[in-house]
Amino acid sequence: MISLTSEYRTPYHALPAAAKLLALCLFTFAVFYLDSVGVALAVTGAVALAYGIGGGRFARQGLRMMRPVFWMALIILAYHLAIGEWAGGLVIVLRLIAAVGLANLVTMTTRLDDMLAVVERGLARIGVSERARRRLALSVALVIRFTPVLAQKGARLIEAWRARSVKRPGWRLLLPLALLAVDDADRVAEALKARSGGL
Amino acid sequence: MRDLSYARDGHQVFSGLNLDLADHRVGIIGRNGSGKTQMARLIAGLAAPDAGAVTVGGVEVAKDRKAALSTVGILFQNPDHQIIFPTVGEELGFGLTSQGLDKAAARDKAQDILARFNRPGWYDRPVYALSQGQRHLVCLMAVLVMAPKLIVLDEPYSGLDLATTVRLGRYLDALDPGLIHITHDLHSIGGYDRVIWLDQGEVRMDGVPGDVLPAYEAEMRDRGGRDDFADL
Amino acid sequence: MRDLSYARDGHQVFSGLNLDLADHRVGIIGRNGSGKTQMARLIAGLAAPDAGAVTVGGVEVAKDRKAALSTVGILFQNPDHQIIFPTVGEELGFGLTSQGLDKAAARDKAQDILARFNRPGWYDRPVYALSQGQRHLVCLMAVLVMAPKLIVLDEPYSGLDLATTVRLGRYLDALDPGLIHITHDLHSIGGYDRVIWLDQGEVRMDGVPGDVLPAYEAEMRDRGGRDDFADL
Amino acid sequence: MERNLTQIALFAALIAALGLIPKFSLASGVPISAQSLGIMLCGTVLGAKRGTLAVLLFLGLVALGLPLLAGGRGGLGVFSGVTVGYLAGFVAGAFVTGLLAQMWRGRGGWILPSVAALVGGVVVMNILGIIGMAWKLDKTLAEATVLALPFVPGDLLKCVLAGLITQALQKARPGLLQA
Ligand SMILES: Nc1ncnc2c1ncn2[C@@H]1O[C@H](COP(=O)(O)OP(=O)(O)OP(=O)(O)O)[C@@H](O)[C@H]1O
Ligand SMILES: Nc1ncnc2c1ncn2[C@@H]1O[C@H](COP(=O)(O)OP(=O)(O)OP(=O)(O)O)[C@@H](O)[C@H]1O
Ligand SMILES: O=C(O)CCCC[C@@H]1SC[C@@H]2NC(=O)N[C@@H]21
Ligand SMILES: [Mg+2]
Ligand SMILES: [Mg+2]
Repeated sequence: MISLTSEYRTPYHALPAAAKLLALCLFTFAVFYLDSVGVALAVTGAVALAYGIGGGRFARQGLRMMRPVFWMALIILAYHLAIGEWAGGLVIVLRLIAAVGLANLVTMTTRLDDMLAVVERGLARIGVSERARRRLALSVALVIRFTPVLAQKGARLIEAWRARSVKRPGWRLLLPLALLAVDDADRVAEALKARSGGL
Repeated sequence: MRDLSYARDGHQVFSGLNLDLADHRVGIIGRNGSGKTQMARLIAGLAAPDAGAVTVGGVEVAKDRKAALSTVGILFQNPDHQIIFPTVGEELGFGLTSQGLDKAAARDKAQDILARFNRPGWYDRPVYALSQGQRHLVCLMAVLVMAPKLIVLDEPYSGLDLATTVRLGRYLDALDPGLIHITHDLHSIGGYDRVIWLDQGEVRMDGVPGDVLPAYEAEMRDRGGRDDFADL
Repeated sequence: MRDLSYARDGHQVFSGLNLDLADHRVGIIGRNGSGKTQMARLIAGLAAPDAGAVTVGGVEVAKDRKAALSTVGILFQNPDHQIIFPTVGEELGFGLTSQGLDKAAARDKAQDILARFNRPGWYDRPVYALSQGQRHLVCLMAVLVMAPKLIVLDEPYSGLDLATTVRLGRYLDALDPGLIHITHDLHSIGGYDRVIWLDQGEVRMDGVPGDVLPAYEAEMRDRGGRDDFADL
Repeated sequence: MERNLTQIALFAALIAALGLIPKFSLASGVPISAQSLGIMLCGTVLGAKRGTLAVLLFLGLVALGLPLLAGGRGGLGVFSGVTVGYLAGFVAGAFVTGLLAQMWRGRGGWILPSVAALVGGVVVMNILGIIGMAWKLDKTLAEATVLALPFVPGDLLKCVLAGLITQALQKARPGLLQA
């Protein structure tokens, strides 16, 4: 599931979204220029600490969201160990964990509409029409909702496959998944129409 | 509904249907594919008829979408097809801002309805963390908060447990707006003012539940008793 | 089922459940979220328990997947989540080839079952052109053709009309394999050998339908009568 | 209108979901990623305009800090990484694929959509990707081209898949693909 606003309240929820986004931008940018193990460790530690401040359950939720990144990190580390550049590998991995970690933290503590309000204000300033901005806001919300739903449907199809075969499901599940997805798009379009009075 | 004709993707669903649904609570029954969902879409103004017109409370719902919003609300079978936003508050606020309210007013009204349903803490709750029954309730609140004069329900109970069904039923019964309730669960519309049995896009029977439901059930059990699946 | 514990995504669904489902036709009821679907997944071997074991006809279904294929089949609630292939023939043949049959033999068996259900012309039919009820039937045939000893049904009737429900019910009742039938429709399991009422991952009641169903219904109506939606 | 909107959003989500398929990073730091299949499908199914909008929407969310790129990456940092050329290629690739697919709509079975995906989703995308790698890794264009070679077999397979899926979708939902 993509990171969504966490149900556990933290001090970060109250910070203004614009400030959080700006900080995240600067941080993500800066992180790419880290190149010593010591500094990278310190920065990653700081991100971990930031989760800790949010409380135990919040931190656990954050950890769960990071699981795929940890896997990736292991692979990269193994590769760099194999070619004998463990320090370089460690920096890359820590950079990754710190950057994704903070991105998740911002997402988990920022309501989507607050996040979008920032973007909307920016767009308004450069003269984008209100109608176009409303559509944009809606599409963003929809992507965030559709992604976990698609992932769930994919998981269901994998079960249907495993119920009748011992082989691994492969690309053949892509078409039924695409169909389920396209049909959902139609149904959600109706739901949207039912409550929007024209976009 | 006057002289209604409607085809979907080349499939003629209704031709020349006339129906006046003035009663407070109307049930609609019929076999799979008889046209119930397409009728719900027409009544809610989600599709425009090819010929004829659908008017609800004087509003031609397919044309005047803005007015239709305060006239008719629709509740789909599956909450996952209805819920658009990641949090409950956003979901409830969406219809209200479409009706022209500003953000603050929409927020207040959304909080109001949450309070009325004893769910004051739900405003910031992410939808994915709610159970199936809870999500049904969110959909219902999202429709009610827009205060429509008529609510169309397309199989709202399918997949819900008995206790939840009974409770939502009581809530719906106590509501002010008129109800049009599509269902395969005959018990749930036993106390309604009127029941319509649709068959292949036409009204097969139309009357009080006491007449229509037993006739429908008898025919279904008879068809169900045959061996051949021929009409599936 | 011995000493079953199972957690999904951090949510403890069962802990230390023991159940021996030797009867021919068993119904499973319970509220939304009580663990019925997770139990179905365990019985079909689609998930491995964290502790304990699930054995069906001597086969440990989560471990020995190859043997499990001929032992237990599962029918999901929504045919769209079950049907993988674009034509009926491919859908029916899929399970057979994974049981080790070659293509020609799989084709023959698929044609056989279509004939048994009076649907000889369906082999090359695209699935998308079938109605909801027809797709349910395809799912059922796809499970039956693999000749499992036990079939698990997870709310197979939801959204189907009464005639189709009655007819599928009669087919299922006449089948050889054992049935485990999860449902919210209490009527459909009234004639079963045994009914189990699950509540929050535990067996709340276990016995003949005549005892369990009325007790369940009474409690549900009682809960449904309360005002607060507190347990939703 | 609502349908355009939900389909654009849906395909953006599809690209994101394809990012869940485990990726494999090469030494250059550019992953072999299933997400480019999503880019191709945006073009072949949605066409140039809506397809490009879907990709822009996806990248916009990545920029907002959602970890939607393969391997759970995201944030503004990725736009200064080695793959920035490919990210630009996502947009251009979907656009070119969409133009061709619309031009050839309804003809040629799965072959023509595959060719559209080949031109947009492989040729255009890799040209931009190579330029990006040359820039970020401080290599010559020729050296960067060598780094992109390992992608070719996988990319060809994705073209074929994109064509087949497009054809099957067209058959199953005739109203879906507009000219
Ligand atoms: N998108 C579509 N394209 C073509 N035909 C359609 C479409 N949707 C529905 N139909 C057809 O329209 C007819 C009426 O369908 P409808 O969905 O209204 O049935 P229903 O009464 O709601 O059935 P159910 O009880 O299964 O929900 C059916 O014959 C169906 O095949
Ligand atoms: N993917 C999941 N991740 C975490 N928890 C889950 C997941 N799926 C189910 N659960 C939880 O497991 C419990 C049992 O769910 P299950 O789906 O078995 O209920 P059910 O009895 O089938 O309900 P229903 O009648 O609504 O189908 C619920 O509390 C549910 O919230
Ligand atoms: O994830 C990113 O940052 C962008 C990855 C781009 C990978 C490109 S897409 C075309 C080519 N084919 C692959 O399999 N990988 C590269
Ligand atoms: Mg319907
Ligand atoms: Mg279930």
